[in-house]
Amino acid sequence: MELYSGPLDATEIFKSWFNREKESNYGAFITFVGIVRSEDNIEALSFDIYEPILKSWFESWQQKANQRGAKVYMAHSIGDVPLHNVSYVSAVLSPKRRVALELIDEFVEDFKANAPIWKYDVIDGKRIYAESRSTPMSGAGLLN
Amino acid sequence: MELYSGPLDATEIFKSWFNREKESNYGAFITFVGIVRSEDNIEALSFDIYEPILKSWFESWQQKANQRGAKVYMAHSIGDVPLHNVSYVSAVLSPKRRVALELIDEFVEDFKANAPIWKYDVIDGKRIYAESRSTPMSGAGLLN
Amino acid sequence: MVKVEFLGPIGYPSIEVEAANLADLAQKLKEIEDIKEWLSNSAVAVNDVIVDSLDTPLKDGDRVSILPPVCGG
Amino acid sequence: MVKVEFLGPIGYPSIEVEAANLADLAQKLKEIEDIKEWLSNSAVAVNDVIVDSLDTPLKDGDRVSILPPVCGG
Repeated sequence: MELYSGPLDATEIFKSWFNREKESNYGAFITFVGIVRSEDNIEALSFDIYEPILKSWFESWQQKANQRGAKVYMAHSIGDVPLHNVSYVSAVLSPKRRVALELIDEFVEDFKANAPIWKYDVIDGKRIYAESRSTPMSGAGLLN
Repeated sequence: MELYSGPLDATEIFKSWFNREKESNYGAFITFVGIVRSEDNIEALSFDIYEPILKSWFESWQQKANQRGAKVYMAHSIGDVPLHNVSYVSAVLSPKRRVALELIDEFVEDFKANAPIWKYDVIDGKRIYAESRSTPMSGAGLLN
Repeated sequence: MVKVEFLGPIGYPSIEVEAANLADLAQKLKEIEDIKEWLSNSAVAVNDVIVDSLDTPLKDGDRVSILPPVCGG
Repeated sequence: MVKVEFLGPIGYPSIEVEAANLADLAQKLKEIEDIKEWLSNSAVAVNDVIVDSLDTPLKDGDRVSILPPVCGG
Protein backbone atom coordinates (compact mmCIF):
# COMPACT_ATOMS: atom_id res chain seq x y z
CA MET A 1 0.00 0.00 0.00
CA GLU A 2 1.41 3.34 -1.08
CA LEU A 3 0.17 6.81 -0.11
CA TYR A 4 1.44 9.92 -1.88
CA SER A 5 0.94 13.61 -1.34
CA GLY A 6 -0.85 14.97 -4.44
CA PRO A 7 -1.41 13.30 -7.83
CA LEU A 8 -0.14 9.80 -8.66
CA ASP A 9 2.12 8.96 -11.59
CA ALA A 10 -0.01 6.10 -12.94
CA THR A 11 2.56 4.89 -15.46
CA GLU A 12 5.37 4.75 -12.89
CA ILE A 13 3.14 2.85 -10.47
CA PHE A 14 2.04 0.41 -13.19
CA LYS A 15 5.68 -0.11 -14.17
CA SER A 16 6.87 -0.68 -10.63
CA TRP A 17 4.16 -3.23 -9.76
CA PHE A 18 4.45 -4.97 -13.13
CA ASN A 19 8.24 -5.25 -12.92
CA ARG A 20 8.02 -6.55 -9.37
CA GLU A 21 5.57 -9.32 -10.37
CA LYS A 22 6.21 -10.24 -13.99
CA GLU A 23 8.39 -13.22 -13.04
CA SER A 24 5.99 -14.38 -10.28
CA ASN A 25 4.03 -16.63 -12.63
CA TYR A 26 0.74 -14.80 -12.39
CA GLY A 27 -1.08 -14.98 -15.73
CA ALA A 28 -3.43 -12.03 -15.22
CA PHE A 29 -2.58 -8.52 -14.01
CA ILE A 30 -5.45 -6.03 -13.84
CA THR A 31 -5.08 -2.39 -12.85
CA PHE A 32 -7.78 0.14 -12.02
CA VAL A 33 -6.87 3.82 -12.36
CA GLY A 34 -9.13 6.58 -11.00
CA ILE A 35 -8.78 9.92 -12.79
CA VAL A 36 -10.29 13.19 -11.50
CA ARG A 37 -13.12 14.20 -13.85
CA SER A 38 -14.15 17.71 -14.68
CA GLU A 39 -17.73 18.17 -13.44
CA ASP A 40 -19.76 20.65 -11.36
CA ASN A 41 -17.08 23.36 -11.74
CA ILE A 42 -14.57 21.63 -9.51
CA GLU A 43 -10.87 22.57 -9.77
CA ALA A 44 -9.59 19.51 -7.96
CA LEU A 45 -10.56 16.78 -5.55
CA SER A 46 -8.92 16.60 -2.15
CA PHE A 47 -8.58 13.61 0.19
CA ASP A 48 -8.13 12.92 3.89
CA ILE A 49 -7.00 9.41 4.83
CA TYR A 50 -6.97 7.66 8.18
CA GLU A 51 -3.93 5.52 7.62
CA PRO A 52 -4.05 2.95 10.50
CA ILE A 53 -7.49 1.66 9.49
CA LEU A 54 -6.74 1.89 5.76
CA LYS A 55 -3.68 -0.27 6.41
CA SER A 56 -5.66 -2.94 8.26
CA TRP A 57 -8.41 -2.80 5.61
CA PHE A 58 -5.75 -3.39 2.95
CA GLU A 59 -4.05 -6.18 4.91
CA SER A 60 -7.31 -8.05 5.36
CA TRP A 61 -7.83 -7.78 1.58
CA GLN A 62 -4.33 -9.08 0.96
CA GLN A 63 -5.22 -12.14 3.05
CA LYS A 64 -8.52 -12.60 1.21
CA ALA A 65 -6.65 -12.41 -2.12
CA ASN A 66 -3.95 -14.84 -0.96
CA GLN A 67 -6.62 -17.41 -0.09
CA ARG A 68 -7.63 -17.31 -3.75
CA GLY A 69 -4.03 -17.53 -4.98
CA ALA A 70 -4.05 -13.83 -5.83
CA LYS A 71 -2.36 -10.60 -4.75
CA VAL A 72 -3.55 -6.98 -4.47
CA TYR A 73 -1.85 -3.58 -4.69
CA MET A 74 -3.07 -0.07 -4.07
CA ALA A 75 -1.86 3.53 -4.16
CA HIS A 76 -3.83 6.65 -3.20
CA SER A 77 -3.33 10.40 -3.02
CA ILE A 78 -3.49 12.54 0.12
CA GLY A 79 -4.47 16.20 -0.32
CA ASP A 80 -5.29 17.93 -3.60
CA VAL A 81 -5.44 16.25 -7.00
CA PRO A 82 -6.20 18.62 -9.91
CA LEU A 83 -8.53 17.75 -12.84
CA HIS A 84 -7.37 14.98 -15.20
CA ASN A 85 -4.86 13.72 -12.66
CA VAL A 86 -4.83 10.33 -10.97
CA SER A 87 -5.86 9.92 -7.33
CA TYR A 88 -6.15 6.13 -7.07
CA VAL A 89 -4.51 3.06 -8.57
CA SER A 90 -5.22 -0.50 -7.54
CA ALA A 91 -4.26 -3.86 -9.00
CA VAL A 92 -4.95 -7.57 -8.75
CA LEU A 93 -2.73 -10.43 -9.91
CA SER A 94 -3.83 -14.05 -10.14
CA PRO A 95 -2.72 -17.18 -11.99
CA LYS A 96 -5.85 -17.20 -14.21
CA ARG A 97 -8.08 -14.46 -15.49
CA ARG A 98 -11.38 -15.41 -13.82
CA VAL A 99 -10.25 -14.79 -10.23
CA ALA A 100 -8.53 -11.54 -11.22
CA LEU A 101 -11.66 -10.22 -12.98
CA GLU A 102 -13.83 -11.05 -9.98
CA LEU A 103 -11.40 -9.69 -7.41
CA ILE A 104 -10.79 -6.34 -9.10
CA ASP A 105 -14.54 -5.69 -9.00
CA GLU A 106 -14.93 -6.73 -5.35
CA PHE A 107 -11.73 -4.94 -4.29
CA VAL A 108 -12.62 -1.61 -5.95
CA GLU A 109 -16.24 -1.72 -4.71
CA ASP A 110 -15.25 -2.55 -1.14
CA PHE A 111 -12.60 0.15 -1.32
CA LYS A 112 -15.32 2.67 -2.24
CA ALA A 113 -17.56 1.49 0.57
CA ASN A 114 -15.13 0.86 3.41
CA ALA A 115 -11.71 2.44 2.95
CA PRO A 116 -11.40 5.30 5.48
CA ILE A 117 -10.87 8.07 2.92
CA TRP A 118 -12.82 11.32 2.76
CA LYS A 119 -13.28 13.24 -0.45
CA TYR A 120 -13.73 16.98 -0.93
CA ASP A 121 -14.52 19.00 -4.02
CA VAL A 122 -12.22 22.00 -4.41
CA ILE A 123 -14.23 24.97 -5.75
CA ASP A 124 -12.88 28.54 -5.66
CA GLY A 125 -10.01 27.24 -3.56
CA LYS A 126 -12.42 25.92 -0.89
CA ARG A 127 -12.69 22.28 0.24
CA ILE A 128 -16.30 21.06 0.29
CA TYR A 129 -17.03 17.58 1.73
CA ALA A 130 -18.46 15.35 -1.05
CA GLU A 131 -21.28 14.31 1.26
CA SER A 132 -23.81 13.15 -1.33
CA ARG A 133 -21.26 10.82 -2.99
CA SER A 134 -20.06 9.37 0.32
CA THR A 135 -21.14 6.04 1.81
CA PRO A 136 -21.53 5.15 5.50
CA MET A 137 -19.02 2.40 6.34
CA SER A 138 -20.19 -1.08 7.44
CA GLY A 139 -21.41 -0.79 11.00
CA ALA A 140 -22.16 2.93 10.75
CA GLY A 141 -24.74 4.32 13.17
CA LEU A 142 -23.61 2.23 16.15
CA LEU A 143 -23.56 5.22 18.51
CA ASN A 144 -26.87 6.65 17.29
CA MET B 1 -6.22 -2.31 -32.04
CA GLU B 2 -2.50 -3.03 -32.16
CA LEU B 3 -0.79 -6.25 -33.26
CA TYR B 4 2.91 -6.83 -32.61
CA SER B 5 5.31 -9.53 -33.61
CA GLY B 6 6.53 -11.20 -30.38
CA PRO B 7 6.12 -10.02 -26.76
CA LEU B 8 4.36 -6.78 -25.81
CA ASP B 9 5.92 -3.98 -23.77
CA ALA B 10 3.06 -3.67 -21.28
CA THR B 11 4.34 -0.49 -19.64
CA GLU B 12 4.81 1.31 -22.97
CA ILE B 13 1.32 0.29 -24.06
CA PHE B 14 -0.19 1.40 -20.74
CA LYS B 15 1.64 4.72 -21.01
CA SER B 16 0.58 5.34 -24.60
CA TRP B 17 -3.13 4.62 -23.98
CA PHE B 18 -3.14 6.50 -20.68
CA ASN B 19 -1.45 9.59 -22.15
CA ARG B 20 -3.84 9.55 -25.09
CA GLU B 21 -6.92 9.48 -22.80
CA LYS B 22 -6.02 11.20 -19.54
CA GLU B 23 -7.54 14.52 -20.65
CA SER B 24 -10.65 12.86 -22.16
CA ASN B 25 -12.60 13.13 -18.90
CA TYR B 26 -12.98 9.41 -18.28
CA GLY B 27 -12.91 8.71 -14.55
CA ALA B 28 -12.01 5.01 -14.70
CA PHE B 29 -9.26 3.34 -16.74
CA ILE B 30 -8.90 -0.42 -16.34
CA THR B 31 -6.22 -2.51 -18.05
CA PHE B 32 -5.96 -6.28 -18.30
CA VAL B 33 -2.49 -7.74 -18.97
CA GLY B 34 -2.01 -11.39 -19.93
CA ILE B 35 1.40 -12.82 -18.99
CA VAL B 36 2.70 -16.20 -20.25
CA ARG B 37 2.82 -18.59 -17.29
CA SER B 38 5.32 -21.36 -16.79
CA GLU B 39 3.37 -24.66 -16.76
CA ASP B 40 3.50 -28.08 -18.41
CA ASN B 41 7.14 -27.57 -19.49
CA ILE B 42 6.31 -24.98 -22.09
CA GLU B 43 9.05 -22.61 -23.32
CA ALA B 44 6.72 -20.10 -24.90
CA LEU B 45 3.25 -19.63 -26.29
CA SER B 46 2.77 -18.87 -29.95
CA PHE B 47 -0.17 -17.20 -31.68
CA ASP B 48 -1.80 -17.10 -35.11
CA ILE B 49 -4.25 -14.28 -35.75
CA TYR B 50 -6.77 -13.80 -38.52
CA GLU B 51 -6.65 -10.03 -38.67
CA PRO B 52 -9.72 -9.10 -40.80
CA ILE B 53 -12.17 -10.81 -38.44
CA LEU B 54 -10.28 -9.71 -35.33
CA LYS B 55 -10.60 -6.15 -36.59
CA SER B 56 -14.35 -6.41 -37.12
CA TRP B 57 -14.75 -8.17 -33.75
CA PHE B 58 -12.89 -5.25 -32.14
CA GLU B 59 -14.87 -2.60 -34.03
CA SER B 60 -18.18 -4.10 -32.96
CA TRP B 61 -16.90 -3.98 -29.36
CA GLN B 62 -15.88 -0.36 -29.78
CA GLN B 63 -19.46 0.42 -30.85
CA LYS B 64 -20.89 -1.54 -27.92
CA ALA B 65 -18.60 0.38 -25.55
CA ASN B 66 -19.47 3.74 -27.13
CA GLN B 67 -23.16 3.08 -26.54
CA ARG B 68 -22.35 2.88 -22.83
CA GLY B 69 -20.18 6.03 -22.93
CA ALA B 70 -17.03 3.94 -22.80
CA LYS B 71 -14.02 3.10 -24.96
CA VAL B 72 -11.92 -0.05 -25.44
CA TYR B 73 -8.32 -0.74 -26.46
CA MET B 74 -6.45 -3.92 -27.23
CA ALA B 75 -2.99 -5.14 -28.22
CA HIS B 76 -1.92 -8.71 -28.98
CA SER B 77 1.19 -10.63 -30.00
CA ILE B 78 1.65 -12.59 -33.20
CA GLY B 79 4.14 -15.49 -33.12
CA ASP B 80 6.22 -16.59 -30.13
CA VAL B 81 6.02 -15.09 -26.64
CA PRO B 82 8.48 -16.58 -24.13
CA LEU B 83 7.62 -17.34 -20.48
CA HIS B 84 6.90 -14.35 -18.21
CA ASN B 85 6.35 -12.09 -21.19
CA VAL B 86 3.14 -10.33 -22.14
CA SER B 87 1.00 -11.52 -25.06
CA TYR B 88 -2.19 -9.51 -24.50
CA VAL B 89 -3.19 -6.12 -23.14
CA SER B 90 -6.69 -4.71 -23.21
CA ALA B 91 -8.27 -1.68 -21.60
CA VAL B 92 -11.61 -0.02 -20.92
CA LEU B 93 -12.27 3.63 -20.12
CA SER B 94 -15.57 5.01 -18.87
CA PRO B 95 -16.78 8.10 -17.03
CA LYS B 96 -17.65 6.09 -13.88
CA ARG B 97 -16.23 2.91 -12.40
CA ARG B 98 -19.29 0.63 -12.60
CA VAL B 99 -19.48 0.49 -16.41
CA ALA B 100 -15.69 0.03 -16.69
CA LEU B 101 -15.68 -2.88 -14.21
CA GLU B 102 -18.52 -4.61 -16.04
CA LEU B 103 -17.10 -4.00 -19.51
CA ILE B 104 -13.59 -5.24 -18.78
CA ASP B 105 -15.06 -8.56 -17.67
CA GLU B 106 -17.38 -8.90 -20.69
CA PHE B 107 -14.69 -7.68 -23.11
CA VAL B 108 -11.98 -10.09 -21.88
CA GLU B 109 -14.37 -13.05 -21.72
CA ASP B 110 -15.77 -12.42 -25.20
CA PHE B 111 -12.21 -11.95 -26.45
CA LYS B 112 -11.35 -15.42 -25.11
CA ALA B 113 -14.44 -16.95 -26.70
CA ASN B 114 -14.65 -15.19 -30.06
CA ALA B 115 -11.46 -13.40 -31.10
CA PRO B 116 -9.97 -15.34 -34.06
CA ILE B 117 -6.64 -16.14 -32.38
CA TRP B 118 -5.09 -19.60 -32.14
CA LYS B 119 -2.71 -20.54 -29.35
CA TYR B 120 0.12 -23.06 -29.46
CA ASP B 121 2.38 -24.35 -26.69
CA VAL B 122 6.03 -24.30 -27.68
CA ILE B 123 7.77 -27.41 -26.29
CA ASP B 124 11.21 -28.54 -27.49
CA GLY B 125 10.96 -25.91 -30.19
CA LYS B 126 7.73 -27.43 -31.55
CA ARG B 127 4.38 -25.64 -31.85
CA ILE B 128 1.51 -27.73 -30.40
CA TYR B 129 -2.07 -26.45 -30.81
CA ALA B 130 -3.57 -25.74 -27.37
CA GLU B 131 -6.67 -27.69 -28.32
CA SER B 132 -7.98 -28.50 -24.85
CA ARG B 133 -7.88 -24.81 -23.80
CA SER B 134 -9.53 -23.60 -27.00
CA THR B 135 -13.20 -22.70 -27.39
CA PRO B 136 -15.38 -23.11 -30.49
CA MET B 137 -16.51 -19.66 -31.63
CA SER B 138 -20.21 -18.65 -31.61
CA GLY B 139 -21.88 -20.43 -34.51
CA ALA B 140 -19.29 -23.21 -34.68
CA GLY B 141 -20.41 -26.48 -36.25
CA LEU B 142 -22.49 -24.85 -39.01
CA LEU B 143 -20.99 -27.03 -41.74
CA ASN B 144 -21.20 -30.25 -39.71
CA MET C 1 -10.16 8.61 30.46
CA VAL C 2 -10.89 7.68 26.84
CA LYS C 3 -9.71 9.80 23.91
CA VAL C 4 -12.27 10.38 21.14
CA GLU C 5 -11.12 11.54 17.67
CA PHE C 6 -13.46 12.84 14.97
CA LEU C 7 -12.09 11.99 11.54
CA GLY C 8 -12.30 13.59 8.10
CA PRO C 9 -14.99 16.22 7.54
CA ILE C 10 -16.38 16.25 11.10
CA GLY C 11 -13.78 18.87 11.92
CA TYR C 12 -14.25 18.74 15.70
CA PRO C 13 -11.23 18.64 18.04
CA SER C 14 -10.43 15.46 19.97
CA ILE C 15 -11.93 15.16 23.44
CA GLU C 16 -11.23 13.10 26.56
CA VAL C 17 -14.18 11.57 28.42
CA GLU C 18 -14.96 9.00 31.11
CA ALA C 19 -16.85 6.02 29.67
CA ALA C 20 -17.01 2.36 30.71
CA ASN C 21 -18.26 1.11 27.34
CA LEU C 22 -19.51 2.35 23.99
CA ALA C 23 -23.13 2.68 25.13
CA ASP C 24 -21.90 4.97 27.86
CA LEU C 25 -19.82 6.98 25.34
CA ALA C 26 -22.77 7.22 22.95
CA GLN C 27 -24.81 8.96 25.68
CA LYS C 28 -22.05 11.53 26.22
CA LEU C 29 -21.50 12.23 22.51
CA LYS C 30 -25.21 12.79 21.93
CA GLU C 31 -24.96 15.76 24.25
CA ILE C 32 -22.53 17.54 21.91
CA GLU C 33 -24.57 19.50 19.37
CA ASP C 34 -21.91 19.48 16.57
CA ILE C 35 -21.36 15.73 16.92
CA LYS C 36 -24.92 14.44 17.35
CA GLU C 37 -25.83 14.66 13.65
CA TRP C 38 -22.77 12.59 12.63
CA LEU C 39 -23.51 9.62 14.89
CA SER C 40 -26.24 8.14 12.69
CA ASN C 41 -23.93 7.54 9.73
CA SER C 42 -20.51 7.18 11.32
CA ALA C 43 -18.65 3.94 12.03
CA VAL C 44 -16.65 3.52 15.23
CA ALA C 45 -13.19 2.12 15.90
CA VAL C 46 -11.57 1.36 19.23
CA ASN C 47 -7.77 1.49 19.06
CA ASP C 48 -8.02 1.40 15.25
CA VAL C 49 -10.27 -1.67 15.07
CA ILE C 50 -13.82 -1.17 13.75
CA VAL C 51 -16.35 -2.40 16.33
CA ASP C 52 -20.00 -3.39 16.04
CA SER C 53 -21.32 -3.70 19.60
CA LEU C 54 -22.36 -1.06 22.12
CA ASP C 55 -21.23 -3.48 24.83
CA THR C 56 -17.60 -2.99 23.75
CA PRO C 57 -15.82 -2.15 27.02
CA LEU C 58 -13.54 0.89 27.24
CA LYS C 59 -10.57 1.26 29.56
CA ASP C 60 -8.31 4.10 30.54
CA GLY C 61 -6.11 5.16 27.60
CA ASP C 62 -8.33 3.66 24.88
CA ARG C 63 -8.66 5.66 21.68
CA VAL C 64 -12.06 5.82 19.95
CA SER C 65 -12.35 7.07 16.34
CA ILE C 66 -15.55 8.31 14.74
CA LEU C 67 -15.52 7.65 10.98
CA PRO C 68 -18.07 9.54 8.87
CA PRO C 69 -19.22 8.39 5.36
CA VAL C 70 -16.29 7.69 3.04
CA CYS C 71 -15.54 8.15 -0.64
CA GLY C 72 -12.09 7.11 -1.79
CA GLY C 73 -10.83 6.89 -5.33
CA MET D 1 -15.55 -20.84 -58.02
CA VAL D 2 -15.37 -20.16 -54.26
CA LYS D 3 -12.08 -20.00 -52.38
CA VAL D 4 -11.99 -21.84 -49.04
CA GLU D 5 -9.26 -21.04 -46.46
CA PHE D 6 -8.54 -23.18 -43.40
CA LEU D 7 -7.27 -20.97 -40.57
CA GLY D 8 -4.93 -21.51 -37.62
CA PRO D 9 -4.09 -25.09 -36.65
CA ILE D 10 -6.05 -26.80 -39.42
CA GLY D 11 -2.93 -26.52 -41.57
CA TYR D 12 -4.61 -27.46 -44.85
CA PRO D 13 -3.94 -25.48 -48.03
CA SER D 14 -6.65 -23.27 -49.52
CA ILE D 15 -8.89 -24.87 -52.13
CA GLU D 16 -11.23 -23.64 -54.87
CA VAL D 17 -14.60 -25.34 -55.26
CA GLU D 18 -17.94 -24.85 -57.01
CA ALA D 19 -20.76 -24.29 -54.49
CA ALA D 20 -24.05 -22.39 -54.73
CA ASN D 21 -24.51 -22.00 -50.98
CA LEU D 22 -23.02 -23.13 -47.68
CA ALA D 23 -25.06 -26.34 -47.51
CA ASP D 24 -23.60 -27.26 -50.86
CA LEU D 25 -20.07 -26.40 -49.66
CA ALA D 26 -20.57 -28.45 -46.46
CA GLN D 27 -21.25 -31.55 -48.57
CA LYS D 28 -18.00 -31.05 -50.48
CA LEU D 29 -15.86 -30.39 -47.41
CA LYS D 30 -17.15 -33.52 -45.67
CA GLU D 31 -15.54 -35.53 -48.43
CA ILE D 32 -12.07 -34.30 -47.42
CA GLU D 33 -10.72 -36.63 -44.71
CA ASP D 34 -8.36 -34.03 -43.09
CA ILE D 35 -11.12 -31.42 -42.93
CA LYS D 36 -14.12 -33.47 -41.83
CA GLU D 37 -13.13 -33.65 -38.17
CA TRP D 38 -12.77 -29.83 -37.93
CA LEU D 39 -16.26 -29.04 -39.23
CA SER D 40 -18.06 -29.88 -35.98
CA ASN D 41 -16.28 -27.19 -33.97
CA SER D 42 -15.32 -24.59 -36.56
CA ALA D 43 -17.12 -21.32 -37.27
CA VAL D 44 -17.53 -20.08 -40.82
CA ALA D 45 -17.03 -16.65 -42.40
CA VAL D 46 -17.96 -15.53 -45.91
CA ASN D 47 -15.82 -12.61 -47.10
CA ASP D 48 -14.68 -12.09 -43.50
CA VAL D 49 -18.16 -11.95 -41.98
CA ILE D 50 -19.17 -14.77 -39.62
CA VAL D 51 -22.36 -16.44 -40.88
CA ASP D 52 -24.93 -18.63 -39.16
CA SER D 53 -27.10 -20.10 -41.90
CA LEU D 54 -26.50 -22.95 -44.34
CA ASP D 55 -28.74 -21.08 -46.80
CA THR D 56 -26.09 -18.36 -47.16
CA PRO D 57 -25.64 -18.06 -50.94
CA LEU D 58 -22.17 -18.18 -52.49
CA LYS D 59 -21.17 -16.50 -55.72
CA ASP D 60 -18.12 -16.63 -57.93
CA GLY D 61 -15.10 -15.07 -56.20
CA ASP D 62 -16.47 -15.39 -52.65
CA ARG D 63 -13.97 -16.27 -49.95
CA VAL D 64 -15.01 -18.72 -47.20
CA SER D 65 -12.92 -19.05 -44.00
CA ILE D 66 -13.07 -22.03 -41.63
CA LEU D 67 -12.24 -20.92 -38.07
CA PRO D 68 -11.36 -23.70 -35.58
CA PRO D 69 -11.62 -23.26 -31.74
CA VAL D 70 -9.82 -20.14 -30.51
CA CYS D 71 -7.79 -19.17 -27.47
CA GLY D 72 -6.39 -15.66 -27.45
CA GLY D 73 -4.66 -13.92 -24.58
